[in-house]
Amino acid sequence: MKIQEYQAKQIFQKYEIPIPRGQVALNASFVRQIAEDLGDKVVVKAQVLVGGRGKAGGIRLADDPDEAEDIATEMMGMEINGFPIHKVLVEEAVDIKKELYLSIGTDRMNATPVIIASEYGGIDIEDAAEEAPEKIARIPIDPMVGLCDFQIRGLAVSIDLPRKHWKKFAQIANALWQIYQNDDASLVEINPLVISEQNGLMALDGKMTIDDNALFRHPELADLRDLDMENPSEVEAQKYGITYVHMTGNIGCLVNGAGLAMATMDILKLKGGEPANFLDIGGGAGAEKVSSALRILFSDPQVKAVLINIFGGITRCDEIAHGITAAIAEQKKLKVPLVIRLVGTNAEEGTKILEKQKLPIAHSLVEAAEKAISLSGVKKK
Amino acid sequence: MKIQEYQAKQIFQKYEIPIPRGQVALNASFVRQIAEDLGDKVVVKAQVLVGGRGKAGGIRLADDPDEAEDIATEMMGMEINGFPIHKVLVEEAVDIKKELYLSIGTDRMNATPVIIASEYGGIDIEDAAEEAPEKIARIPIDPMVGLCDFQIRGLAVSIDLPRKHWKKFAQIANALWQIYQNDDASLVEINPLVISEQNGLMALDGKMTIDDNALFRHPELADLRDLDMENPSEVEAQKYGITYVHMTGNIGCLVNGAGLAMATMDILKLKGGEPANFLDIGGGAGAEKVSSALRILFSDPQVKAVLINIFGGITRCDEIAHGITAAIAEQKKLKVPLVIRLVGTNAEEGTKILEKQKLPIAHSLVEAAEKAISLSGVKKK
Amino acid sequence: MSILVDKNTRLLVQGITGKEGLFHSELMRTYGTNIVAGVTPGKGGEWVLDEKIPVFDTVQTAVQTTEADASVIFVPAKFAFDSIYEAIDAHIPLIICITEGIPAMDMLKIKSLLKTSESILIGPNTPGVLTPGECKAGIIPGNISIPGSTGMISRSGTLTYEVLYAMKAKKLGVSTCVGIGGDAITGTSFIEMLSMFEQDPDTEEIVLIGEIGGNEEELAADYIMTEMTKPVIAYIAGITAPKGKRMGHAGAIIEGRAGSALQKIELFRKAGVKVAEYPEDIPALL
Amino acid sequence: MSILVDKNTRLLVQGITGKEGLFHSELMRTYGTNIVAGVTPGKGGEWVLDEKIPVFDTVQTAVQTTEADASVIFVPAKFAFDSIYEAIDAHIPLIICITEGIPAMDMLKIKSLLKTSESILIGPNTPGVLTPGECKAGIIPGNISIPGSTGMISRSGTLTYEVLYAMKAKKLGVSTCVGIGGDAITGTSFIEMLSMFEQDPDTEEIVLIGEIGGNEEELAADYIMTEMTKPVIAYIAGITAPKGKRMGHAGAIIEGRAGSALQKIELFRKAGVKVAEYPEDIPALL
Repeated sequence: MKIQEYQAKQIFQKYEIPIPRGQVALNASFVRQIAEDLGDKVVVKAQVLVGGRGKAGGIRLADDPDEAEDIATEMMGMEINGFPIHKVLVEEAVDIKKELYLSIGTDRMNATPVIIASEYGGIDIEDAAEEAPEKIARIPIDPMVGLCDFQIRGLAVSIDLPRKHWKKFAQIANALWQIYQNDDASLVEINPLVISEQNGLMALDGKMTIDDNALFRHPELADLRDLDMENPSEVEAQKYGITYVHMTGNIGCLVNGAGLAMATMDILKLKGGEPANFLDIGGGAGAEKVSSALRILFSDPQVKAVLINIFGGITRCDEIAHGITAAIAEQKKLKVPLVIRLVGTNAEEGTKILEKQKLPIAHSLVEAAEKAISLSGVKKK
Repeated sequence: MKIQEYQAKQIFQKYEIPIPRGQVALNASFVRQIAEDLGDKVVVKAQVLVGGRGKAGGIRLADDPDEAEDIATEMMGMEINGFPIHKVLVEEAVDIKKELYLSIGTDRMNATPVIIASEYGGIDIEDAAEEAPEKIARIPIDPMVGLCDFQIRGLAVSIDLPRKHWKKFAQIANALWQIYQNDDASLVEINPLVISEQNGLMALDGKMTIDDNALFRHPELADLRDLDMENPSEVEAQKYGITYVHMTGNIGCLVNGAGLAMATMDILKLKGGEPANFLDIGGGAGAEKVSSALRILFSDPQVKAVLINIFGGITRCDEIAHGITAAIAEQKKLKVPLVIRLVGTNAEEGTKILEKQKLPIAHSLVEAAEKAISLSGVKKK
Repeated sequence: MSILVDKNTRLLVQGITGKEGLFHSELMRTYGTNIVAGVTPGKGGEWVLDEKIPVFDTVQTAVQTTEADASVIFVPAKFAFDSIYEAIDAHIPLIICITEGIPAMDMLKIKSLLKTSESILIGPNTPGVLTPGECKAGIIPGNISIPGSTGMISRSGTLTYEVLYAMKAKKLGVSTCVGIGGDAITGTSFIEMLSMFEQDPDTEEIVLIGEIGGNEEELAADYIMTEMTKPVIAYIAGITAPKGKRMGHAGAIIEGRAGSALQKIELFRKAGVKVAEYPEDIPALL
Repeated sequence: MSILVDKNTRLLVQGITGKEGLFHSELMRTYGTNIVAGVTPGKGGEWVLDEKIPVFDTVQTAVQTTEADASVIFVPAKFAFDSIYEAIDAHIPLIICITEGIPAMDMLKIKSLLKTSESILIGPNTPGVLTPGECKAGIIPGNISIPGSTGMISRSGTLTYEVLYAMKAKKLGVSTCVGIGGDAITGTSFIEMLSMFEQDPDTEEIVLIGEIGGNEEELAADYIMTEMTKPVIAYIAGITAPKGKRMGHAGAIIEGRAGSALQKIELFRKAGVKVAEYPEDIPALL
């Protein structure tokens, strides 16, 4: 789960990482007020969870409260990568002497936390990692020991940090480790970490991803989820424990298991179709979950056909059939055609239930994909 | 550093380990008041840092406030193993169904923390370990991982703890681990941990030793040192960074280095003398430290002769000689004879200084010991 | 022959009295798996599965009493760290963790503990291990596969079933099928399984089912090129997956530039691996 | 020959610009020890000891630049954990920690880290290691010992000097003298040193200086009985020490019934070890 910059900065503040003074606003007149309170030049920053915010005009400098209000008015109507801007962060403008990079994340390959620093901050760290890996210092952290002072010193030396900033740098790095550990973050990033004219080191931006699997032990963090920023169907799906990712095609997919769901999308594409979504009902889903999932697909105006692919293991195919029946019963008339494939546990019982409803059954994944594409009526030749 | 039972119990309480209601008192009339407040039968417990308190009459049951006051009056005049009782802990009497043992300590041999439990509590655990080791369950704790739930379950099974107490037992064991770790305890012990009729598990006694080397990070714990309970000369020595342990003989020893100090005592004993103390001035001691150490020896009425044995490494023998000279100058007349042996760094300079003072010099450790014994005038034949 | 489990495996089930644990223990036993014990804290002394299988409070007592040499774990995610560590501490050689949703930090610590241990951890978030006709240790449906000479390794559950099912339809059997798990941090990687199959005399070729995210497949491709003599057939799911979105599996997310399905497929092809276009295509490549 | 250090040792000094570190680095260099670098955080780029020895900010850069293969640590106790771990992390084969007063919990963690490392830690709270005529790595006075064929192992500082001095007076020299440290938790035990001396062709007999507390000597007695072919002479301090009192060294306390000097002496005698009655008695037993 990604959280917004202003939320990350609130956490930074709790751990005494220096951040610019500022406040988040939901409308332009409050932006003016914040700018007046801050006194000097301010920066207005769109709070969206997508990258490329700066280039898209989502970060702008205002010389006075009037300008800040104007910028905010403009921004609040904008979209970045399809996401409307509902909130802006208004902060004092900082005199920047140098921009650095600092983060702690999880290194999947080596299965350790890793602290990463660079003297070239403000840039896309992945670009930098590809183009100039020597500019990036990475130090693995033993999760049993935690981040140690000598490792922080090693980083400071690697990024040529002037000695007078070492103490503050160590404090910030230790704070990041505390956040990473205490909040089960999979990434906590300061980019740029700036050396400012007046105040030394300061986190100018903040990014944080929290391990979804660990949210059960952080109810206070789960509340930070910004439902505004997510696709409403994805939010709806989450309520039912369904994993749903909206896409741009026209064939809705309903599958059990993440790998199989991806494989189902891939085969649609391979056979000339376009999946409208990724949808995994998980293992052992009951009828109700299936109905809810179908309802989400039916409510998507893009969807021209639905492909249901179930391989019963823990999941029972008769339960699936009941769920499909119920969801269809709710509809006066079936607006989009369905193709259903059931294999595995209780597949026979499930098939019988569906045959009564006269719903089309496919016997292989390829057949199912081809039928769905043909029924969607938009097959490319 | 050992702390008193009532201090350990205050820490237990902070970590939510159940303890009997009670309060510490410095005089008998306050004991009566506490007993009145508690209402029912009470236990009056002498607060001393020596073992065998129970057998020596330091733990007694009182049926009513009158009796509690009488017992306290009696106790306050008592000594246990030479230590006068200045404080008593007054606690509600608890109905005991069973006594268990639980502690976390440091296993030197395996270099890990170890949690120890027994279903035979209230006894001397070292006796038990020798006589019936099968009655004692020991589980090493990985200091990097900490105490885990499965280890606590393993202990609960080993000591046949009824299931209804498992949850509380786990909470108490986890609390002990937190104390061990957070407070750098080398031992934290509940003996007995009782199953009470009314309240389930409860820490009836508490013992805690804090790692002296770690006191620098626990100033609040260093304040718990009960100076009352220690030999005043030992307290005085501590102020100067001198390690001093008072003993029963009559030859005072002043040595640099713990091992050499013990060897010096041993050779005195071997040659028929009795050391009055262990005294290590540490490495690199200056003149002032030496003077302070000598002052402590001179103030001990038992001391009939002083043996100074210095092997200069970091320590400079001329500094030592200056210190000796200064301490002697303070005395109008030297009450006890000195024997001095200086070897190593600047030994020649030191010897010259002392020769001016006409102080007796020995050239080997054996010679020094024999001279000191003969000068003390109490040599056994 | 087979890898990891066979008819001699003495299986322990951690969390045996839970809903999932009990349900799948029934299925495993029906399949013929030799379940020797279960563990549920607080239920030691009970008996389950027609009163035939003893339940213990701790893994250590279970192992001491029954000489279990493999464990399948079904406990909820919040207790998984403790259960896996308990199995490691009891020196169980093979630990299979079915549990999904374990926090990554817990797994990082487990990985660190495994370094000084002899135990092998399969999973978490795995359907388990199946040696057809001999031992089912986990939740892979028993009836969708037959004994054979193909080793199978996968990061996915139902997708694996799909392939097993397609193979069985063509009378193609499996030596052992191993799910290494769909999480970002897993106990065992493709490489370790490839190496075991390379050693196994009864495995003649290997099917590897991968997906987007991480670089397990990239490392596997490299390993196949340099170390493997047996043929490998691969399928990679997620060509259509958008970047940066988590696709169900905690491991299935394309981070930065690594981990895309196309990259993985390209590397496999370079390593001489036949790559199937869709799951049902695999039998044709065997 | 010798153990641990010799004329080829390339020594690093951690905490070289501190008062103690600088003082003893002077003495070590005067003795002829090949000090190649120092480390003091925040002082990288400076030069010390007649501007001949470079100072680095981190151990890693020091090792990369100078190929140091041993480190002596002089930092204050509160920084010792970090410094020892830094040396372990930089894969320095031999780490000698002079610092005294390190919290036991820090050492328990270091011991755990050493398990997965190739480094040997001598100390803490040790006078260091001296190979007379070749290398002085620590604070043992250089002028009190001469080269010879006796290996020496000790838990104590000045007591060891006393024995070296008494030996030198009789023209008896030492192959290497090692202080394993006076703390309750040390990096290396008597046994490991006995084993090294047993292997060392230039060591003909070993002097072991122990004291009350712990069971290092008990284990050593057992090891000598079963594994050692070379004669061992021992001295144990603390016959007169009272029970339960800490005698200066954090390790020197008689806990419960183990660790008394008399018990240790008895076990040594049983193991065929000649036990000296007092330090100056040792040369007579060689």
